Amino acid sequence: MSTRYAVITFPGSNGEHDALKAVELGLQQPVEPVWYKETSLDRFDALLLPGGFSYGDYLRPGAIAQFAPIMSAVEEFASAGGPVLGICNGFQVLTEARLLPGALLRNQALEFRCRWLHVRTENNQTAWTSSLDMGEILYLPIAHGDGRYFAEPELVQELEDNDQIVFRYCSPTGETDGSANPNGSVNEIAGISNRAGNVVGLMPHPERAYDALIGGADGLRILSAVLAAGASKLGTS
Amino acid sequence: MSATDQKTDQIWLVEVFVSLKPAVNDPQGLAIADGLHMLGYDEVQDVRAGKYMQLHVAGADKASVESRVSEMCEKLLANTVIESYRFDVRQAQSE
Amino acid sequence: MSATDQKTDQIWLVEVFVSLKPAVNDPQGLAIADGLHMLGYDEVQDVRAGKYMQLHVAGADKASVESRVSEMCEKLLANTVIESYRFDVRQAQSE
Amino acid sequence: MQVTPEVLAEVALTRDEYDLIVEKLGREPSPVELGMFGAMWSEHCGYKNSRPLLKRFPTTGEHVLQGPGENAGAVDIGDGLAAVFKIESHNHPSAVEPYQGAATGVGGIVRDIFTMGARPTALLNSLRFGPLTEPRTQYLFSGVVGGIGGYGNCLGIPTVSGDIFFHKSYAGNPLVNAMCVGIAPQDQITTAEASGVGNLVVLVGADTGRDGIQGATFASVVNPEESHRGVIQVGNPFLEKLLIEACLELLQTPHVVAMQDLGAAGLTSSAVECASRGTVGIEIDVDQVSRRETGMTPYEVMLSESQERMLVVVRPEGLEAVQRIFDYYDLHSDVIGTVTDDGNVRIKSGDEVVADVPARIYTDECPTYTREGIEKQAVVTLREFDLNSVPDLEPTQAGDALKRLLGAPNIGSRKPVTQTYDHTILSNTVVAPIKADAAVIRVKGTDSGLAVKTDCNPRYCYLEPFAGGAHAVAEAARNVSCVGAQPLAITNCLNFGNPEDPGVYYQMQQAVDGMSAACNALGIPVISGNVSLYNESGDTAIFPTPTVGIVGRLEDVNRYAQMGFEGGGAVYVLGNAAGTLGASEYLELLHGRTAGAPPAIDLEQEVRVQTVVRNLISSGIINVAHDTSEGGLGVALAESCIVSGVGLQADLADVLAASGDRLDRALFGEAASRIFVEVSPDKEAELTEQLEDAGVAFIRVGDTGGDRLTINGMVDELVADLEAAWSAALLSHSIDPDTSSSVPGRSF
Ligand SMILES: Nc1ncnc2c1ncn2[C@@H]1O[C@H](COP(=O)(O)OP(=O)(O)O)[C@@H](O)[C@H]1O
Ligand SMILES: [Mg+2]
Repeated sequence: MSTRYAVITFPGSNGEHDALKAVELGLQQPVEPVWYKETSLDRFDALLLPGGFSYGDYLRPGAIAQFAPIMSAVEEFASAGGPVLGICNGFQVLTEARLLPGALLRNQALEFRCRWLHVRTENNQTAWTSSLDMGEILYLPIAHGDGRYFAEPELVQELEDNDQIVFRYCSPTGETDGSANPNGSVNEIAGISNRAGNVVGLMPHPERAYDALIGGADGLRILSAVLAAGASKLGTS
Repeated sequence: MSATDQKTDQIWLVEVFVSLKPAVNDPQGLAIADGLHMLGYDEVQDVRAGKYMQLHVAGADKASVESRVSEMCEKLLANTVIESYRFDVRQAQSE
Repeated sequence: MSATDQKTDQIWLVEVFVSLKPAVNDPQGLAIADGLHMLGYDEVQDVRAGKYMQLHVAGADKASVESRVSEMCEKLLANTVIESYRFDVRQAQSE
Repeated sequence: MQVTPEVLAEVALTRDEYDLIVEKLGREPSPVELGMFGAMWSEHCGYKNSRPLLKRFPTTGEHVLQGPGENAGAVDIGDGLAAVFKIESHNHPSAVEPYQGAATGVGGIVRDIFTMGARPTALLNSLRFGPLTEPRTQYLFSGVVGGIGGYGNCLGIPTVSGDIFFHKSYAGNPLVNAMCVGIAPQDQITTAEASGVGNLVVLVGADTGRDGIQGATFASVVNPEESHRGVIQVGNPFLEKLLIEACLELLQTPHVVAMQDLGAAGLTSSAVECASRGTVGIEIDVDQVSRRETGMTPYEVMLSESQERMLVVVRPEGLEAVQRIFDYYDLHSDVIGTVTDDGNVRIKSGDEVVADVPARIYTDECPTYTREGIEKQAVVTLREFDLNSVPDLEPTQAGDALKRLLGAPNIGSRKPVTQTYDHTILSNTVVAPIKADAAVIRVKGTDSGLAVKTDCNPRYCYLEPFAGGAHAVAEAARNVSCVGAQPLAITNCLNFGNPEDPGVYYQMQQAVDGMSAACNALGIPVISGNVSLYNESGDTAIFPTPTVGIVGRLEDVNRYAQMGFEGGGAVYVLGNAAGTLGASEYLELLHGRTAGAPPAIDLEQEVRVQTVVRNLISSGIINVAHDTSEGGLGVALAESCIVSGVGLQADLADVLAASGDRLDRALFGEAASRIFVEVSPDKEAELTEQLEDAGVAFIRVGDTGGDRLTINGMVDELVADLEAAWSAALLSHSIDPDTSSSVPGRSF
């Protein structure tokens, strides 16, 4: 049984190419781009919202994309328990759409940052982390200007209490003392999930880490989780 | 039905001001303050950076425009998780 | 000598509004207008996007603050090659 | 009618040129025609002063699929694919508004690539600024770097390589040269030759505004800041991303005859060039052009340089299908004209004809000027400077001198810049910025890879332009050879001052000849390029800067080399052991002198050294290679320690002997044809055998490992301390934080 992935593409998305290739070449699974004007996602088992600059990131990253026609179907898919992964701009779209809590702000250094770094797995019970070990360290690239995760202190506490923090930036050996934080995110947060664990957003790019030749293949550990779970929409179909 | 369909519509100039909520750290405001201090403007105590938008909007009267604009702000122009907004509506000058 | 050294200084709230000059292309404004149209706000005719800054500035009187702020705008706060600015100065509320 | 000097100044044409127009037309030109002539006969579009020189470049070779003359050149990279590339300047706009100037420079070069039917795959940039200690330079530098990243990151094209150089000659006139490399199936390469009478001319993308009017004209006169009257162009990378996708999809259909981007001189040059290349006519109705502003005249519409626009020539029966594709991407398209059979570019506003001139008069009949170049005596004097009059370095000063050089803006780490560029997107980047002399990207779906780099040492070009031109080509090639790639072809951007100055014209002639000599010797043709003249401010011209952009090919992308030492190996210096202090960074930085002759370059030796290094890499004997450029051997060895955090115990006694026992020369003298490699002990014998067979001289200079760099007991430094100096080079001068967030494209 194969898992059918959709790559939701907005005007200005630019990570769709990598997401498609990572699934096709890295996972050998069927995958299709879905243009923002479409309205149905019935034929898919898992959704990827790729990185990029939807609508130019004008106003706020993800702000305009949250109202694209396809987003009603994304919301439906998510509320039915289907696995949804928002990467970078996709993460920003999910927070703007309130499918994930909090917001992503301008990097503390006010500059774009592109580099490879390490993140530590904080919750391996979500749809996208179920094949990881707790505490497992992944090596992934980041490339963003607005990746500073922010939430009010009470909300951060709630996320901590509910195990909704999925990844934290860490040193190569797993320390989260702040020195590895590339953007000023609160509590070193690199990725979070919703309460149910089927919607995950993260700033690093697993879809650009699917081959040792280009720096590493750890991204496949995330993208493939829905396969290992025997995935199809958890709870539906 | 959108307001533009109405015969009696006038054009309004709407100015929207969006700023980060006080609890949100504003590195950009800090950088601007630093820049001003570097230029010798030591009297600047703090700076907060925000957004300013000018919209031309058709509408029958000020009250109805205000209510539409406030929706626009809630839905799109500001992210109320991190930002607050206010706006002014006045008749646009005919050119 | 900067204005802060003076005993009689008061604190002023300065609001600076920076917008792109009229003929300058404003992709951000175009995208916001498209977003509003996508949400059904067809009455929006156009949007121009700019910057909004709030400064707290110490100064003896309004006129001197105004003249300093206008320098700050020319030097740093606005890029006068493509942007124009205006500002308001008023006494800050004591908190 | 007697045309006034003011009117001529407005279009930057001379009285003689005006008279020539009248003679060719047999009448006075209309105002719109005159504006179009001003643009087309500008240096920027017409290459008045450079065309005769460009003919000297070798432009053919076994890999060349498309040489100069189209929007970009193309070379065969195997597997039925082509690499399509070009470099272009955006110097003058960047001097006026650095962020937008650089951003729109990237936008323009990317359009040149996808216009050819290639998917843009990598970006490079070559930048020149004044001293970083000046606030104006800091502003320009941070703006330009911000604009390049802002635009390229948004497009989703990785920026993987480039070069940066600071010198006071650029203080008033920075250089911003952007290069794009695309990949296309060879059978999909499209040209910009209009054909087929009755075919439709479609304008797509952004609405036309009053921005950048006469930009091409004013890029071709001195003092851009004063003469730049048009509204500054603000780029919209978001729109360009949609254009890329739509245009590449369009080329999968049979409906497109030609495609041409709108760059300098906007609609004027794109229509004229399309018609002229296809020897057909084009008729355009400016009233059909969607505008951003009201009240625009036909003149303004024809000369606007609004960004993110494309001209597509479409068969009428395909129009609907074509417009469906544009609609899908939310792109606006207007049918603005047709292809005609009379060879004229006819511009109408409704029924009124406002311009009607044979296309070839704008293009082929643009006058060219061959001037006399005379070298300035002052430069001769500087070149003949007696290097022995400089006191040698004391051994105790060697470590400090090394750290000063490592911390110099021309040498230190580029990471503060490259980390703001997305270099991982598209998942092709095998060797990232800073890791090696050139970047390596894989070609998906094949085993091969491409290596890319830009280069030019302006100090060499200033002191001896022929040698400088040759060095620019040789060094670019050396850089791609150091990662193991075979150089295929170059593109170039000739940045010079005012060609009417005999000293400047001399530089142009000599640089082009030097480049050509190196191209011929190394077997690397020129397939595209761009010329930017009048780069002056006040009375001073920039240092001559013939920037070279190169593309090389790795047959097996898994076999590449980087520059960081791996440890546990031996280091060999190949080629020239000794360098010269002439024209060196050391002489300028530590002695304040731009003087002496640049290193001699023996092109045959250059070929041997590069060839053997490539062979050593492809045969798996070495994984580490690095050439020695600014700062000489001392700096280059330190760099190889720094990038991987591995030490080296070096013995440079032989190098010192070859350097006339001058320590400064041995450590920091610069040389061509010099590459060092690291080899594991079990492969040393193979290495030396191959080097002997190839007739390449070599010296074993040390062993890698530990955490210190030591050189004959004179230098003894922790690699971490060297790294600290190197990393601070661009930072200590504080890159201005981005304070204008809402400038479009600023938020990432
Ligand atoms: N220095 C150069 N070397 C080789 N070819 C050049 C050089 N400068 C310009 N060309 C070629 O001349 C043609 C016209 O260049 P240009 O006007 O810059 O192109 P575009 O109109 O696409 O901007 C191109 O094919 C370009 O490659
Ligand atoms: Mg072109």
